[in-house]
Amino acid sequence: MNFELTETRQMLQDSLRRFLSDRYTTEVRNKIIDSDAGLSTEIWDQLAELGVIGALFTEEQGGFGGAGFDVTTVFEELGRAGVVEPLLDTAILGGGLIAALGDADQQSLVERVIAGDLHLAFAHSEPGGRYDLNHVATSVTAEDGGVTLTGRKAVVANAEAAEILVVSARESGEAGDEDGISLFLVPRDAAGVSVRGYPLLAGGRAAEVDLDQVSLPESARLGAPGAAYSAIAERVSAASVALAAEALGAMETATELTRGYLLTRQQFGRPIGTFQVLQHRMADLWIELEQARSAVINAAGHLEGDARMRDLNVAAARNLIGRAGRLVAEDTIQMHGGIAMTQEYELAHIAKRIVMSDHRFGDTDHHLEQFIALSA
Amino acid sequence: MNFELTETRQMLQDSLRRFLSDRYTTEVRNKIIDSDAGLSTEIWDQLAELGVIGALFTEEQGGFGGAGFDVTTVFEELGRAGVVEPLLDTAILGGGLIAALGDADQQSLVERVIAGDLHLAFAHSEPGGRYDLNHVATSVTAEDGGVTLTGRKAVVANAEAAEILVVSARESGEAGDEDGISLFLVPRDAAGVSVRGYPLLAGGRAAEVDLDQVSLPESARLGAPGAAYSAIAERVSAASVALAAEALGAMETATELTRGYLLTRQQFGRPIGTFQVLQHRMADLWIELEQARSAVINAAGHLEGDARMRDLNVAAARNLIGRAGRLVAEDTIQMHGGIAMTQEYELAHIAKRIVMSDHRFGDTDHHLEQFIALSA
Amino acid sequence: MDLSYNADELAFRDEVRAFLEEKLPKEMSDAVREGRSLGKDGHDRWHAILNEQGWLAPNWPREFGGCEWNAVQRHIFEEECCRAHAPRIVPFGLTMLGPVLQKFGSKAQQDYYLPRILSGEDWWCQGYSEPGAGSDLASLKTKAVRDGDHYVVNGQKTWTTLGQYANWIFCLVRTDPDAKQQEGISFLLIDMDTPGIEVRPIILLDGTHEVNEVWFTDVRVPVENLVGEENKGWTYAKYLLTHERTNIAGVGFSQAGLDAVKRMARAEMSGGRPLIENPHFAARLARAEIDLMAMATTNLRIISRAASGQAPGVESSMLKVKGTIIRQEINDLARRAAGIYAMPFASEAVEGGNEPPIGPEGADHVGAQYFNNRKLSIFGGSNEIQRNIIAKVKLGGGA
Amino acid sequence: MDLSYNADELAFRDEVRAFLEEKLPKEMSDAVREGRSLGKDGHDRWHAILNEQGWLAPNWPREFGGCEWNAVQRHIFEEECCRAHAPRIVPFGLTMLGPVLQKFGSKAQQDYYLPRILSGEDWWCQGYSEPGAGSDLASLKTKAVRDGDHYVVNGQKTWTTLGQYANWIFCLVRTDPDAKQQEGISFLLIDMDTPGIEVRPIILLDGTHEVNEVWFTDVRVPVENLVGEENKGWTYAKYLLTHERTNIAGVGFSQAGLDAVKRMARAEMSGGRPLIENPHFAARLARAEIDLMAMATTNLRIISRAASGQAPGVESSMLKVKGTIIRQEINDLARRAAGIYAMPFASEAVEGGNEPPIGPEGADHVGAQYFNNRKLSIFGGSNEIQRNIIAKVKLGGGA
Repeated sequence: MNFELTETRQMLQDSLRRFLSDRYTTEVRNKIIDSDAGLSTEIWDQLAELGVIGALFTEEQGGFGGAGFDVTTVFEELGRAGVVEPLLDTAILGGGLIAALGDADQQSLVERVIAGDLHLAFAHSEPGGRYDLNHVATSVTAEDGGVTLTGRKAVVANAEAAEILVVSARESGEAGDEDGISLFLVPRDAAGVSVRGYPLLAGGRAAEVDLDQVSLPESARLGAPGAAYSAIAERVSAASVALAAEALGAMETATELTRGYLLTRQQFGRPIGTFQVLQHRMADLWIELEQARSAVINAAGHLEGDARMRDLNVAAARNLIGRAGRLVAEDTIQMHGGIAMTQEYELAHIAKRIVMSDHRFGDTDHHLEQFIALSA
Repeated sequence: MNFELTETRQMLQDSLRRFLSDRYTTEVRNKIIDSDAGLSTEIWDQLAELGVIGALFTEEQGGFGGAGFDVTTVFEELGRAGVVEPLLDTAILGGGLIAALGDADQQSLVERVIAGDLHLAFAHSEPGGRYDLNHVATSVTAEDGGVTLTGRKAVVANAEAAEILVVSARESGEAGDEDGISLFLVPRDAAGVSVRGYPLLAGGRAAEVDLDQVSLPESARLGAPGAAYSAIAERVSAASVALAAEALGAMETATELTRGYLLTRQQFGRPIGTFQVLQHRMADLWIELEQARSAVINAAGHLEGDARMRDLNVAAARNLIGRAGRLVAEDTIQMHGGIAMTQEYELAHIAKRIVMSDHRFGDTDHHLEQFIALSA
Repeated sequence: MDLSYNADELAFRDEVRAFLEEKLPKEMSDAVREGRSLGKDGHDRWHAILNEQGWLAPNWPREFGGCEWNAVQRHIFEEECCRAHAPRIVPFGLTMLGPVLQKFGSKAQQDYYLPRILSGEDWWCQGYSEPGAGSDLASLKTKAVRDGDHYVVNGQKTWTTLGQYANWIFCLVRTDPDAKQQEGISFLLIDMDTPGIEVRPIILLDGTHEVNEVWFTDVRVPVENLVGEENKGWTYAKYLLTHERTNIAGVGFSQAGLDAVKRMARAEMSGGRPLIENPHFAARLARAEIDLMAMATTNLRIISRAASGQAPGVESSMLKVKGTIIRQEINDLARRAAGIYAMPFASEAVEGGNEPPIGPEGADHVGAQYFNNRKLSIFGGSNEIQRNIIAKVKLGGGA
Repeated sequence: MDLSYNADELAFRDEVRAFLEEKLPKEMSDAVREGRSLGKDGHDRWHAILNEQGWLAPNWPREFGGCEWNAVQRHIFEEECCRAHAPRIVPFGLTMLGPVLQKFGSKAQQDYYLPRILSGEDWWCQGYSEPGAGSDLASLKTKAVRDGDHYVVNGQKTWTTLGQYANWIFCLVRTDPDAKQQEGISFLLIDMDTPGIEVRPIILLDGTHEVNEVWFTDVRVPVENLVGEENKGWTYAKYLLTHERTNIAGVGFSQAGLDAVKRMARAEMSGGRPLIENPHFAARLARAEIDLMAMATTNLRIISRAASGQAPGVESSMLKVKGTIIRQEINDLARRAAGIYAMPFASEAVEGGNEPPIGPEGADHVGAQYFNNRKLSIFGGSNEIQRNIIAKVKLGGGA
């Protein structure tokens, strides 16, 4: 039993934390959010240079990490600083899926991802599909030496910045079947692809993506036809671990900001941190923070293991963090009062990151259901 | 719109409150609980004399009340004083069912109930039936000019004191059907009836009742064969209104006791009521108490109306009071500390009344399910 | 006990319903239902419609052009307005300043300002809060120094709601710097066009501009703009804060919000079935609805007591706390119901643009609204302050 | 990071398991699982079995006959004992007094008392709490006045757990009435057979007799029964309270409790299906299990830090608060699962009589246990006191 970070991960954590605290200030970040692109290529390049993207891939994949605890080390720091750059979409999901299923040619894209030269997006969810991972209605039809995709993908994060979309589509069966789902590499500027972009409430951008008879060569398919579901499930679990760790980091920042505020803010002639009601509320938040940290550790530690145990621990972590995160976001805003309601204050963004992470790949209730099904 | 009690009900409330506060002290009540009978016939006679039992029946039934607000007026007071005498079982359920379904001969029993001369019990729940009102497996077989009952009834409150048990049994169909259920008047000392009595955690007594080939004349049946369900449902709704009002009264006492304790109990050199954490917790309890009062009013006001609206409001009240009651019981114990853990302290009994009422005719979750089904 | 409205009350309700059906423009109710901002023009238009009907000032005495409705009538009116998705009436002139002038203002002030509030000529905003004061209102620092026939005002107000539309502001200012905190405060009426006033927007966390900072630099205010006596402003301020706070429970808003959640949850699919049939979602929804049903009755009980002349005491604080908890819970349900479509920041939709919605009907604004309505438990006396009040009153002198 | 036990730890676990399988009497584990009281004889018997194995004092140094296990080993031992439904070891002599005597006691005291604790010859109880003191322990009033070679003790202790079985009591007494609260307190060892001591039962709200009042009237205690120095008792008391509070999170108890709830919920039917498939019950159960899984890891993280020599600080308070919340939630689930059969007061079953159970397996004691375990968040430093400590430490001097 050992709960210490390895030396490599400790170094990664230190350097990433130092970089973000120096360079990714509230002001810089808020400007990025307001920009048309919704991300900073400069920051992205520097993250790649620091090895942050490489840490999310295994050595065989060309990285130097890739395990659950690498993911949590990186994303906890991203969460602490409220980073909006799409590491989840380009690296964990897009890059991770290519690394898992791609042939030798396709794998070369992973190198570009690690180098910071390529953006990807995972175009999977569909309107009306909510959080059901097997809900894929986008159709694949065979044509001369290739395929045609038609369908609509919903809230595709990072779609506009992505050179290539990793698109799920159905070769056989019906929406709701796990079998029959394939993944395709679709250039964002391919004929028939239209992208309606918009900003996200918690920063970054996403898009509705329409696929209207998009013709692709056979070589665009990742892996064997119709057999992509288990790789998708594995990567979405990794994404859930990343989201949980990111929320944990954001919760740390939210409680630290609040601690500082309680010690300095004066009301009725004394620091508001002297009010017992706020003291006890903080005590409860700190307790929940430790619980959240444990839940993230449990999920990360099971990411590489047996799929049922992985899914059970991931569902547990996301349910716990869904509950604890809401509590932390709402209570830290409440303890601040008006100032936390203003867009320019750090906590406003951090709280949005926490709560909005509950809307990616399943919310609190979705993960509770998963947990119940898996523990039956 | 009018939320005032009528003059009659106000008088009933005043006299009942005065009687209980004079005569039904903690000491008296704790002795009753410890007694073999688990109830006081003296108190029972006096309640009858005060008209408390008559207030639970309509004028046609020989009483002078019987509406939802009569039930809540009486039971709120019983709840405030933590009364363990079985008005629910003898009057609302046993007497109410006879009044609803009985023929002229049978109705004469209601007079005896109102006079305080007859105890009844409603033997309906069965082992394994939980809170499902239609779960009746006890069988009825026809025999020469009469019927035979066989089955087992679970946690029959007041069974030992009752002269007559009002027993539900199935004439046709299967456990789970609403049709086919009849009610029978079964003398507790009839051949084949065996009663295993025990005390209840919150005072009073109940029993497991075995019915082994109990022979009864046809005249023992209440109403038409197999058609008792809707009367049962109506009386159980009335019982739920009574239980909700009783819990409300108990919640009032719990918060009043705690208010008094917070003002007198010194710790760290000052009254503990000066600690902000306890002040805010009390504020939340008072708010929930008002919510509980409103829920009881809503349920009582719909008791005589359309069955769906009745059931919807009853389910809402019992769910809300299940939640608020648990909060009040647990928090008032916590705010008292050790003293509330001792059997002789008033709050210990009151808290038990509140929490244990969640186990009669459906708990918090059961009523939530009913509400969801009815509001769909 | 009688939970239903009596015949008079029902007749009044029907009258209100008929009016709303006839006079409330559909594009306006659509915008309210979809959570879009109305802009100044929209508010002005609805204000004028109500004024024409004579229903703009439910709580004003008839002598000043009000309806003089009792508490139950006012409740019915508010309930029906929420039900019909009518815009909220901007309260600063009508329900805040109006009663203060009626009770403490001079005849000249009443004659001049009250008709202009009704006509819509003046849009008032409120200059109470200051930076760093928060719930400790009396610690305000904005100074007014007498200089001949004028006060010279210097300082800063904040959280000034819709100040960007206002041409007048009523302000609490410190006129005696040596007096104890709550003494030495005066109540001034200030024309926003006076030189030295600057309004700076505060953008809230959901991107909306609904509050402002107002800066005063050597702003000269004629002495006749003082309400009542100098240094007695705290009395008027408290009167404003405690008097006539109707609809504090927000039952109508909650009911409309809950209806919207249900609509969305019926349309949204989860695991092949409507979300509203998902037991976990249904449980959240049912608990909120059960709490709201009780709150509606709690509200009516208090209103009915107020209508019979009993002044509401600690009950306002209870309604505020529980009312905001329920409203915020409904906002939370709405974002859950919207699923992945709670994530987009649909600023165009919020601002009333012409873009088609991104997600399913009603989903576009729920994420932003969830965050925006965190304010409900903060502004207007935070829920912590309300709990202090409840405890103080109900525990009595001993604690 | 490695969430699994290493080879040594696994080997130790297997050794513990084998011991429990062989030596724990089945009637004893049945009684524990069903929540029945063991009585003094049962406790004495289990104490003797552990003593024979040499595993009675996990935290004592070897020189005094202890195991000197590290924090992880102790955790494994406790976890396995809970899993096997072994009786709880009565802590007063072994984990409370023992370490105090080892650190502050005289050689003579160590030589006399420690072996008698291990042999079971002495049953100790704790004389800390007093009526009216509650969480404000230092306000104690029991006096000890020096009279020649004796202290004369007068006063009253309360909440004395299992005092009815004890032949010795360790007490905090006030020896200097003029000193400030926490000074002037001494730590005395008192033979319960001394004249002037009276033990009066306190019956708890679930009908059980587990705590007592202990009254002292002119009780003469030899001065050699003073531990350490006169008036320094508060130091020893704090050492006792903060030192060696293992298993504060109660993870093992919660796990056993959760297993019992699941067994019941699989057998109990609701609407024609097992209760465990009811989505509302399943949701409560799942949330408790998710919280417990995280708590188990939080506990291990803290233990693992303690094993590497870092002293647990504010973490104990966190484990106490969350641990009791989870245990109480599981008690609540158990009463819900039992349905109507949570109502009977099965005093015979609680007291270990021979009556058959009233309700389904495991249901008889859940109502009483729900109420009994309200004590978890009250005794041993209430959860409010724990939150005060957490806030004080983490907010630092500023608040």
